[in-house]
Amino acid sequence: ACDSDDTESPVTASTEVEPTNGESGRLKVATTTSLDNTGLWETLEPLFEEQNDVDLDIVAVGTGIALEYGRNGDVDVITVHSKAREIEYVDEGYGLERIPFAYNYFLIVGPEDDPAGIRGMSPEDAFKTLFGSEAGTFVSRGDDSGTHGKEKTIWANAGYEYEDVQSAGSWYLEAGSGMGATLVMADEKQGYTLTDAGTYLSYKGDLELVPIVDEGDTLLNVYSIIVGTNTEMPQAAQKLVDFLTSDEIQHIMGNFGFEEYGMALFTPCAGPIAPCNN
Amino acid sequence: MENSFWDAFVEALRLIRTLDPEVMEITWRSLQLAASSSTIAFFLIALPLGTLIHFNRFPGKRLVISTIQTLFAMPAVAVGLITYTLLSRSGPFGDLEWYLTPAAIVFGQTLLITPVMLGLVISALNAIDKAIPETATALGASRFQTYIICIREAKFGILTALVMGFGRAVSEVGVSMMVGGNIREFTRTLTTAIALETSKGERELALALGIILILLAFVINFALLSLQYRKLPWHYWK
Amino acid sequence: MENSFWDAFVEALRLIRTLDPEVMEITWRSLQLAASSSTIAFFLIALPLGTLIHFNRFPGKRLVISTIQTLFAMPAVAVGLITYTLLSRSGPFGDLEWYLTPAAIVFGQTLLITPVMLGLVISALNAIDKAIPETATALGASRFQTYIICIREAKFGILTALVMGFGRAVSEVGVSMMVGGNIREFTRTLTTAIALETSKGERELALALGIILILLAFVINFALLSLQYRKLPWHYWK
Amino acid sequence: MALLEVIDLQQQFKDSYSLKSVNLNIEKGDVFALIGPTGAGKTTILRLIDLLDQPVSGRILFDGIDVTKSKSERLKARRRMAYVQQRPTVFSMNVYDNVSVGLKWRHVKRQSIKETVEQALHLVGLADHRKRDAKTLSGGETQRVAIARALVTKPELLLLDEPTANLDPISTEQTEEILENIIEARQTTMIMSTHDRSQGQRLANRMGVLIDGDILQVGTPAEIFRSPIRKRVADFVGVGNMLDGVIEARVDESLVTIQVNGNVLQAISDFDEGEKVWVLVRTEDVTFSLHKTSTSARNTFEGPIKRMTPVGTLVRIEIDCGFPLVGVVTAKTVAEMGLETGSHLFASFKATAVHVIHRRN
Amino acid sequence: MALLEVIDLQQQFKDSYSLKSVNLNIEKGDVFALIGPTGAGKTTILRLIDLLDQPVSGRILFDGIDVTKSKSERLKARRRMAYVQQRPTVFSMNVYDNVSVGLKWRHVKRQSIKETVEQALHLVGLADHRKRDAKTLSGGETQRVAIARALVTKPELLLLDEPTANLDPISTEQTEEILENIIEARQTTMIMSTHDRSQGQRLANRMGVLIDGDILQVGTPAEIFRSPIRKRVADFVGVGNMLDGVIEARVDESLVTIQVNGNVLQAISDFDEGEKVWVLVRTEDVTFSLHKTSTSARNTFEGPIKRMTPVGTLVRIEIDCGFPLVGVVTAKTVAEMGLETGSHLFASFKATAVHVIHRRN
Ligand SMILES: Nc1ncnc2c1ncn2[C@@H]1O[C@H](COP(=O)(O)OP(=O)(O)OP(=O)(O)O)[C@@H](O)[C@H]1O
Ligand SMILES: Nc1ncnc2c1ncn2[C@@H]1O[C@H](COP(=O)(O)OP(=O)(O)OP(=O)(O)O)[C@@H](O)[C@H]1O
Ligand SMILES: [Mg+2]
Ligand SMILES: [Mg+2]
Repeated sequence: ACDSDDTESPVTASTEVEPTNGESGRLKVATTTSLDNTGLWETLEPLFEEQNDVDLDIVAVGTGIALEYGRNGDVDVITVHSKAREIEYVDEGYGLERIPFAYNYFLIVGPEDDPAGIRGMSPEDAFKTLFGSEAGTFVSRGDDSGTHGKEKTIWANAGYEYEDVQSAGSWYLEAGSGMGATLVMADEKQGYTLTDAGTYLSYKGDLELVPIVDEGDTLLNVYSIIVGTNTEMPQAAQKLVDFLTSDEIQHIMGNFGFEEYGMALFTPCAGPIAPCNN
Repeated sequence: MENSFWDAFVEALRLIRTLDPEVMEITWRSLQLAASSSTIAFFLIALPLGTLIHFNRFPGKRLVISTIQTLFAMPAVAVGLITYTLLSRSGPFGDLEWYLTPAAIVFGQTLLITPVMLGLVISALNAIDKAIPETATALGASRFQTYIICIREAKFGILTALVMGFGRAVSEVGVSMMVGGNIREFTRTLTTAIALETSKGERELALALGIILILLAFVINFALLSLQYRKLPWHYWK
Repeated sequence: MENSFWDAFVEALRLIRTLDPEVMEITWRSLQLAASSSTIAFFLIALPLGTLIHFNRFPGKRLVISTIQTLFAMPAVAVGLITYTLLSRSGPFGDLEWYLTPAAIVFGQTLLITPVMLGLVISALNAIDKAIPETATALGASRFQTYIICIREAKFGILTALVMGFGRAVSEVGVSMMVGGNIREFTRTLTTAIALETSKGERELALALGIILILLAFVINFALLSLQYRKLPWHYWK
Repeated sequence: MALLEVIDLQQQFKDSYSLKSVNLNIEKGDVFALIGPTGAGKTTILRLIDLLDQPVSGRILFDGIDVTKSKSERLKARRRMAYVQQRPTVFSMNVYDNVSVGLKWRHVKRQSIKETVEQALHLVGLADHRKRDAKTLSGGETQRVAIARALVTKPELLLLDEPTANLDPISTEQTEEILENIIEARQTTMIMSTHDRSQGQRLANRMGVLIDGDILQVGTPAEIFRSPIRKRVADFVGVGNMLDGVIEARVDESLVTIQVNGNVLQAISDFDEGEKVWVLVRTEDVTFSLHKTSTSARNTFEGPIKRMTPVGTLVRIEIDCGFPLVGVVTAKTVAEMGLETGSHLFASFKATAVHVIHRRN
Repeated sequence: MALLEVIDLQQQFKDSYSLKSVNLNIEKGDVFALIGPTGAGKTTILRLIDLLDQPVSGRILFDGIDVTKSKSERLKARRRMAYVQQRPTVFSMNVYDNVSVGLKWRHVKRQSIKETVEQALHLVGLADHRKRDAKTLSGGETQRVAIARALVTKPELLLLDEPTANLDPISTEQTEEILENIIEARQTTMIMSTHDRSQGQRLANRMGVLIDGDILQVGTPAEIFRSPIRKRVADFVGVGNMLDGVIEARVDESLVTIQVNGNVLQAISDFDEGEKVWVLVRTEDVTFSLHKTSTSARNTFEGPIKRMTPVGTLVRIEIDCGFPLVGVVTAKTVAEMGLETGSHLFASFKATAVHVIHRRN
């Protein structure tokens, strides 16, 4: 689908001689919302634009759309957090390479008094308890996002068919909304939800929810960048990859959030560092 | 790529033909909610209030009309925010426990479409011959009776107000999403479902739901319009 | 909680007072985009096409009008989807490279508001005295000249169509978000910014932007309405 | 007590057009005709009486109650009146519904409405158009709908603004007959504006001449037509001859001689010598003959025919006898006497046929 | 060649109202008056001629070109005509703009528009209202705007639908004068519908009587009024006396005697003995006297006055002489002869004053 017009493919043309600044235009990046809502891109964008003569266009969408945009060639680069789908994307030939650059952990948040009593459990046990006791409402993103995908993985690990969970009862609510809205809803319902740390922190001020479960391998959340195979600006795209994985930026990423939330939102992990690579 | 539309259309027909229970349920809910809010907004607010505003002189009338027309530009998200602020647990109407229920959607949609309907009702009444209310008055109609006959004469425009309001209510997503929460089997409407499927990247399904929405609107409008055409000026018939 | 409104209002005033450059830029862009799409939709499509539809008899006229009114219910997300399908790089108009640019927003908004404007233009023309076009014709007006004078006579309704269309364009979020992408300094509009701030949990800021949007609409409408009131029937003046 | 008393009524429009102080007293059973030129304010007065507009100042007492003040009084009063507008508007319903709507508004019973309306439709000859969309009626038919819907409410005061302006002579006659019957049968009080001077004469027992927002004269039709007290009234009612004169001398108690353009007329008047006056002679009081005959008429003049104009079945003849003098004869007479422009004629009229008004009026 | 030729024109409305086959020939310079009762179809014809409606069938040739077919021909033709509608509608602009808009549409130069319009406004006496919002004008003023805006376009064919229906007699006179001047100065061809029979007479050289969608008679005013060829025309133009008679015998070549209700009349006619006829006698042809006088009139009858009705300055007198016979006299005559209901009178009219039409017409 992507190489039908080989002969005049700008990819081959530009990789040979032209310098980056010959690729005048806008480098379009589709990013998952959780990266953008924290304000990370807002910090990085001017830095990149300063270093390179290119307009960086950040489009914040769900992981699903980001991948679709990539497939259709509407964006040059995607930054997402759904390993399985990323690999599939690269395998299908839409992306050059999946390059992880940061990670953090998902959290199960819930009311302070923890009515279901899941504090300190592993994510799988916590979900089992919720399912069995039906003591606490669980609000699911229900939108096939990366976070939702993670939630499904945990349910699977805990030994449930997702369909059974969906029809398990009124304690399981499918919000079909973004992370922020889902958090607000969980707060309103005095229930639990699975959230990425960044969004939770930025909403924390308005919420009564507190982190209940924040440890466990399954909660790992890796963000990676993939350059599309049919981008018209391969050099600029490569620059962005280099930029994100550069020491300077990795450093900035590692400190991002201290000022506002008192803790780092991301752990940089460019290069062959665990846990990004498992 | 053009196939997308065709695929979406086929999918829409499939969903309708198989009477997909989830889609039917969502469609029915959308209809109920939009019908409720447009009924409330039209009959309880826009029609009576618009009539009163049009037929009465009072200081600041111009400003009132301009304000109404300005509120045409009220974004659904903003109405959602306002509704949220009012209805959320900690808000002034929090004890109604409407937030994240269909009631909240009706409330928000009503808020959203009232200015539209009001503005169009006033515009419709403004367009009728000034001699009509006078003739009615001269024939001994009370104020109320005069209003009724003027509304009758302005039928096309008044019905346009209703159709437009219903259309806006059934098609808005900001309010339903924000204050209804798009909860499956409870507050999910066609538009929030479309938004959801879109964000999932399920474009065909989203478009198919959009087509169902349009078909729904078409059925409703045809019912309303059949009223309207019954007495439409002759040249529409020819 | 009621403080939310107050806080938002204070914040809005602060943003305006300090001429916050980002907010100013976004506001200016919103205005430009909505103005472009409503100008295109109104002057190039709705006004001429609506006039032609109203004044001409053709088979299926009723159906056309019903369809237009049905499209009032076209959700912005659906229009966004359609626009996406058309403009995406792999779509039929992909070579225009409009997708994720302001041009795409104008395109989508135009698509969204055209039915609204068309419907209201037809409704406005339908409301004028049937004797008006006849008198014009009898006085030797050509078809086109007759149309012009009828539009003049239907001014209030026609301007309502414009105001309503602009309002809808400036307040919609589905299209701008989907086909503009809410790109900072490029395609971010007031409504996508509101949606973004809302999703970030910055409710006050979101509401403040909403207030700025309404103020913007108010200024625009006042400009348009001053046209309208210049020749409003006398009883509005008294 | 008068059914309607209009006191000092004034109306003013944006660009300062106005109804000057108008006073009127309409007794129960009166049929009052308001005549006056275009733009005089006839419609303005009727609208004020029907309480459709608010006057700038002045009061309207209907049956003794000041109705300019309270809204509920106004509706009550309005329901006892009916107003046939100059340019009647019909609602977008069929003819039957148009005529019945006033009764529905008065909460009259269905059956009774049906009877009344059918009767009215027959009366005005629209029974066959019962189901027609009223908007498609012809000019005259529309006017009849307006009359029918006014009549069905059995008003105590019927206001008619040029009720037959759009009707052909036969319909006019029919309408007048309907009105006459109603006047007789129901003693309905009426105020009609009309520019058909003879219609006023035929139907009204009193008339008012409204010119430029002023009621200049009120009286019986005969008074208005034979003895206008102002030049402007005379102009409007059209006496035919209005001459510029000066009282020359008093002949006896009642008789004076008047100097007109070098000629001397005799007239009944009590003005003093030297007063400047308008001398009015109605055309029909002038008699023509081909030869000088001895008549009792004190004024006889002679001259050639300057102009002949047919007016209906009559011919208007103007001779030049030192001043222009106009009279009418039947077309038959013209033929019999073989009259044509230039024919020399003798014209005579009695001293009592001369009406003299002061020049300052 | 006729300026306007209407061939076999038919119009039908939804509920089967119609204009039956209408044929008309209007020559350049003709002033044609269309008279007929309410709902006869006068407006319908004028609208068709002005090409505002499409006829069901039939053709309209304007200046030799069939204009019912092509749209561009229709506009061209329409711009050479002007149509003053029965209920003129004004645009929501001021009076000046209302009058000038037709010229603007014809792309006339600004300066020239200004002159023409100002002149027209003066002509119709609306110069002072120049800046007024036309919607606030009185009925008569609105009509004058309509006339002015028709005149400024200097039409070759002027269509007037009841042009003076809303005007007072003085304005009517002024308007007629304006029209007369235009007829003289510009030789404008005119078609006017009017129910003012005398207006038709005054202005028109030809007349058509339209009844129930049929043109029953076309002719000079004199022909129409004195010699209607159908009963329905006679009814409409109002001859005054229409008697039910049978030809009794032929007296000589032209003279017959007619039996009417037991009385015998003499008349000029070529109908045969025994034929059933309508006997028409115009009111103004009947002469009354208190005593039997010897006149040349062949018909003399006597009887008491049954009814007296004032009509303008005349009085309509009906006597019962075996059949009702109506005549008119001046109010002065009534006074001089001391007439009142019941007075015994002799009435006479000439055999030539009797118009006879066949009962089947
Ligand atoms: N709303 C208005 N604004 C300004 N002037 C007005 C308004 N209504 C009436 N007039 C003026 O007041 C005067 C009286 O108007 P009115 O309609 O009473 O006249 P009328 O005697 O009924 O005349 P006609 O015989 O032509 O109907 C006219 O000069 C008219 O133009
Ligand atoms: N659109 C219509 N639909 C049905 N009937 C109509 C329509 N227009 C006119 N008619 C009927 O056709 C007949 C002729 O109407 P028209 O207006 O020509 O009469 P007119 O001679 O001008 O009468 P008037 O003197 O009252 O104005 C009337 O009976 C009228 O009701
Ligand atoms: Mg008037
Ligand atoms: Mg007519």
